Amino acid sequence: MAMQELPKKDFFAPLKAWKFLGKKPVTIEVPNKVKREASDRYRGFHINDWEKCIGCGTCSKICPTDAITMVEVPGLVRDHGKMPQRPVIDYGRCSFCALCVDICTTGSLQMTREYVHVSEDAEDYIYMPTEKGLDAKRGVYEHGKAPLGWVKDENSDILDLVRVKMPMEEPEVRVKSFIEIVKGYSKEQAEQEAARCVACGICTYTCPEHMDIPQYIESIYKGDLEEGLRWLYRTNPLSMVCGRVCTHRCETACSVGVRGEPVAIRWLKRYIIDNVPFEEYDRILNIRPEKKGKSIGIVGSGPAGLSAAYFLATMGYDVTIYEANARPGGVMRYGIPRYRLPDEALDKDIAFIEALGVKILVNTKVGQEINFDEIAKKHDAVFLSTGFGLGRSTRVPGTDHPNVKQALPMLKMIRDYLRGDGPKPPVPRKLIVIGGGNVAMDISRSMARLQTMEYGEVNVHTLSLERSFEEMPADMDEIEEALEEGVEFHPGWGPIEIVIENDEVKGARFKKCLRVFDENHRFSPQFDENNQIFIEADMVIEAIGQAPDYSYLPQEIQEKLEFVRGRIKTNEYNQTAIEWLFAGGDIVHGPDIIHGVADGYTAAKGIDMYLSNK
Amino acid sequence: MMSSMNDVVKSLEGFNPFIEEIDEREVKVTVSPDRVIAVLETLKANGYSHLSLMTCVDWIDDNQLELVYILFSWKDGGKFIVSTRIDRNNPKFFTVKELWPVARFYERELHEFFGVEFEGNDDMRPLFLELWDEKPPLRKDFDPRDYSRKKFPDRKYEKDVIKEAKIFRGEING
Amino acid sequence: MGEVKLFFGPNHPGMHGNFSVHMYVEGDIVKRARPLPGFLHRGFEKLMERRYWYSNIALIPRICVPEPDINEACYAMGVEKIAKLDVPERAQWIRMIVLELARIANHLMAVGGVGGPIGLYTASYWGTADRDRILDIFEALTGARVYHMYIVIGGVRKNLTPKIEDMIWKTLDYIESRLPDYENLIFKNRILHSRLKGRLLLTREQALEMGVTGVGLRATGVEYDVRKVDPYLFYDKVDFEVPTATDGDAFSRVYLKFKEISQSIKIIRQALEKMPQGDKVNVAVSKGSALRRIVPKGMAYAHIESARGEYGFFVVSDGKNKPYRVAVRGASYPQGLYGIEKYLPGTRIEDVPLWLATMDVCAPEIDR
Amino acid sequence: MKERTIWEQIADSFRSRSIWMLHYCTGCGAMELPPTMTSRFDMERFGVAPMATPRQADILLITGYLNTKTLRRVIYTYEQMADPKYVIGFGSCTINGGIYFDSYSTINRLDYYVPVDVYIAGCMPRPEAILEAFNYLMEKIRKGEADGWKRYRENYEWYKQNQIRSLGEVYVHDEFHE
Repeated sequence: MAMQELPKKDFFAPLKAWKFLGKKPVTIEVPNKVKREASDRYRGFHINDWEKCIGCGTCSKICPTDAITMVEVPGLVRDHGKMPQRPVIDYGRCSFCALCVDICTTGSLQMTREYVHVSEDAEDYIYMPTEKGLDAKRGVYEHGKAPLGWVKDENSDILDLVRVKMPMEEPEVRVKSFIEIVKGYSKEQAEQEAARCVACGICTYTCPEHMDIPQYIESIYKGDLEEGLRWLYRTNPLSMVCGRVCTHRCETACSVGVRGEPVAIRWLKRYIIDNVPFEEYDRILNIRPEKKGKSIGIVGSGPAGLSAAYFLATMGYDVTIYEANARPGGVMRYGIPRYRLPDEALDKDIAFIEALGVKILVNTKVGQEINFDEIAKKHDAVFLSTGFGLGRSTRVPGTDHPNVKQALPMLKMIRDYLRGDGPKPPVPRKLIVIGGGNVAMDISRSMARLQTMEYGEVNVHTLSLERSFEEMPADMDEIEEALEEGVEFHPGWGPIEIVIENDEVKGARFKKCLRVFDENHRFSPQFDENNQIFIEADMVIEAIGQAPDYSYLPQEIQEKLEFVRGRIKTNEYNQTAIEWLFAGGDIVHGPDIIHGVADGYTAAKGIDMYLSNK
Repeated sequence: MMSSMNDVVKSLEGFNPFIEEIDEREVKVTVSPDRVIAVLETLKANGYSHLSLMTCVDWIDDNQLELVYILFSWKDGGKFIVSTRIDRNNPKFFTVKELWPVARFYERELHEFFGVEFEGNDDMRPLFLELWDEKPPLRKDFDPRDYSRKKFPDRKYEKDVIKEAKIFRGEING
Repeated sequence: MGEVKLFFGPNHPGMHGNFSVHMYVEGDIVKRARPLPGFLHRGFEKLMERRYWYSNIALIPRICVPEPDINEACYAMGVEKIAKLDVPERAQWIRMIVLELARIANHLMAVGGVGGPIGLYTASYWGTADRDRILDIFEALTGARVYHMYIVIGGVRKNLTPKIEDMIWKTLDYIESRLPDYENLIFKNRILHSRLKGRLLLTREQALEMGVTGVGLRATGVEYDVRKVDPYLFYDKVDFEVPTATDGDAFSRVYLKFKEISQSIKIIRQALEKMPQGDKVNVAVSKGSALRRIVPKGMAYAHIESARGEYGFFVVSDGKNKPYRVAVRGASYPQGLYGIEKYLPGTRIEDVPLWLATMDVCAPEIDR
Repeated sequence: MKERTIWEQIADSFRSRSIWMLHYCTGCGAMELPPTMTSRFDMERFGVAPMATPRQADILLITGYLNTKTLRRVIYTYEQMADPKYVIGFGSCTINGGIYFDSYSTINRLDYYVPVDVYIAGCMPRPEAILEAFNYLMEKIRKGEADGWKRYRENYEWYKQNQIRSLGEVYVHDEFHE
């Protein structure tokens, strides 16, 4: 390149500048109030939609400047999936990077195009963003009119909204047997899924048992499963079971789930349990309680009973569980199908509880093998967790036929058969299941498996009053998996009668259901009598709900207890009206395992308090 | 690895290096401390004459400091990351200021931030910090937040932000 | 006449940034000079170890204030190299556009900046005003005028919309139309010639020995540009020249910067044409939210040609969600420290700010 | 606050119309000063112009973070400036440490060491915000409320003690120190 040489001295050269003299000057006066509008994406001051904000605090975690603190606002309620905290931003720290906006789980935090804020008082620089923006004070724009600047889009989003896919058996394979469907995460998958968690802790509040969910997920993320196990056993001795079949209310509250798929909390819990060898439990958890010399009797070895037994044992009580069936576990052993919860999983959890010194007396039905009074005499306190063992019937004509069955006994029969304890259950070629809950799904899918094993094809019709899958109380995954396995659903039909010819079930007739609940959300179905269908079947199974059985309780105790719609009324520590008698599980709260575990936990605390004060 | 870099790597074989390929034009060479100068000289003679960066990594768990020299060749665009590990408790190394005069300043910087002594470089005055009164700040066991708290107080806000926010939202009158 | 001790800077109008040179002078001649950096030392390398891989994007642009994008790009490229991440092609082109726009902005500022110490204020006014047009593009594209925080690990934060593309085309046309005016009013100006021509000479050997890169090196006649020698992004897919000069003096360094502006315009235009359309402009380095994204174990050095020369990030990961170590090679480290000590003695006092201006000594990137 | 005499009011009114800022780029916020000074935003229309020496300057701009090394020079500079003098703090860093809140070399709050008359929010503040701050400061000077320099004089012991706490000693280093 030729270097620029100094031009020859030219008298007129400086006059070149004069050409700008003719140009029109561009001078814009600085407006007084609203400054020049910033660009569409400008990262100005924050606004926060308080209605949308759930107080998860993810913004404060990502903040590279530690500018955001979460402050509890009196008057905001702590609710399912919501915390009463709202972010406070320190403009003495903020670097306007908008990472808080990009990671906001709900999208409530956004930035405006506002950028002028001048004051002599440093106190003016701390600010809790609301819908109005910082200008609400200066009154520059009309209230709430500060135009939006930087908002999140799918490129700038730094939250991970997509779940790590759980490896599952293919429908064609799994329907042929009762092998477990969910294979469980590998180490890599679990760590990836754990990385999606933002550790907000909203789930902890929602979990009936208040498990330390963010903590054990973080343990997985760090690869320290022993620590994770300790977190699990702090609140839940049935982690193996819960890791498989919990109703995971936590996942419905998960803040990542507001815009995307929630973190797979249940599968992560299962991952810890699956990957810590059972032999190590004793060393890791290291439970060495001091014996208190008092004994507790527990009736029923379901989730609530086992949980109470575990916590009482860790406190140093002698615990005896009375179980009517041949094996402990209650609904976990006899209700939930084997493809969801294999026996081995349950055995592990129970074995650990037994290892703490809990005695489980099986085949001991209270009221038959042993009297309730005897138990009451033997122990310092008694905990009832007998669950809902009786099935409810639709009571339409024909339900008294032997081939019209209840779901729970059928499930029990199937499980007994599968582990070789009992005879083979009758397998119909065509089956109708009435009900739309999880039990209906369980029995439909169990029977579908038996049908495939027996006849090579599935013919199960599941009818429910609820008119859509969303309305049905069953979990969506359950419904989807059942569909994949060939179960036919007919939502929105109510039974009229079971058609019986020659003393044999031929099928059932149904009428269209118009609504299930009335305006007050009370159960009050309405039907269109003219719109009817008939479905052929050799067998009908009713799965519309369960009921408790209190026949084992002596009359005088039953009289003293208070019942609310079939459930025993207790105080906050699960203590009944009789001070030495505690109750929990389905007979108090329902409707799932985690509530049972929670009841066991609170009852154990209650019993401890009662006995310490006595 | 590019063929031209491959040739250079072959010429280093005598130094018993551990070679890692980071990408096509970037190779990490790990050698023992006593061979570093020779390796650097060989690389410089082979065209890798531009010292891009000289730095240090504190591997506190191994109780070692890793010295890193990044050499770049203007001829083929290849980069050599020459690395060696020295004892963290007694970090001593040799200067390379004869090879690259600018290294004097890098060495001063590393002395200041990691506490590494470079034999042969007598100019070890602090470069960036003034009146530093703590352990070398870039070592892993130094916590800058603690230091900052101790020496530079934060502001403690006293304003009732909740009240202000509620006034903004129109929930209460201010 | 005896020697006089003279502190030049940090508080001095001729000083570029917060930097200081302590010297002994005899008359007007500098006898000994020592740089005194550290006025802008913030401990970036330490602070980066304390923040997540992603939230570091708020920190890194601040290492070099006049041209922040190179930091973001370097850091992102270093991490991507360790993680072996495939960045969407469109994002790479957008990065190139951003980097070249930043180069134009920086060179305009530098051409203007040289006007300060020599008293040619037209250059300062013009350079700064035209640079603002580029800042307007940045504001529309990235959401901020100076600290863009736009190039992230795995791509860029937001897509380039047709509206902004249009804005870039128009601004480039405008700046191109201004270049002849710059040539006439600044580079044919007698003040500039008499103050810069033949001053602060540097031979090729001296430049290479010192480790100077960028225009300081290219003014001595070699075509050493990282974009050509070690192409990153898609610089091997665009057609551009690297202007060089043989004089090695202050004037040619400034003039080369000015020449590079038109090359950058050329690159951006090609990039805008060659860029594929698409919506996806970034990928995550690993699964998970930004709080817990991890980078596999490893180390890598990524360098790019900044407006001032070779700028590099050495990134070390220990497989966690925060960097283990990040070291920065400031482009002006050699000329700002060693160069001052070695080559300023013998020059005149008024040449000291010229060394800082024409060799692009950028205090924040030396101090970090 | 003391009642100002009529002369003081007139003097303040004049002062507010020609404030000269010290040309010292202490931090990164200085990057937005050239646009503010030059033709696009043109601060001279408000009577604000750069000045090379502390003795003749009215306002000191602390453009962002200050590390300890700079703070020593800033204190020197501030004390060299003639009364009345004013300080403007740019951006987050001067208020509560900004992004460098955990840095081992930068201070966290400026008003602990020198009194501050106006803060500007932003990181970094745009030229429009800087102009707004100048206008705000002018208004304050006119009303006689910009009294940072008086506070510095009155609470000198407190400021000194804070300076010593963070800096060890206020001392300027000579690279040759022979």
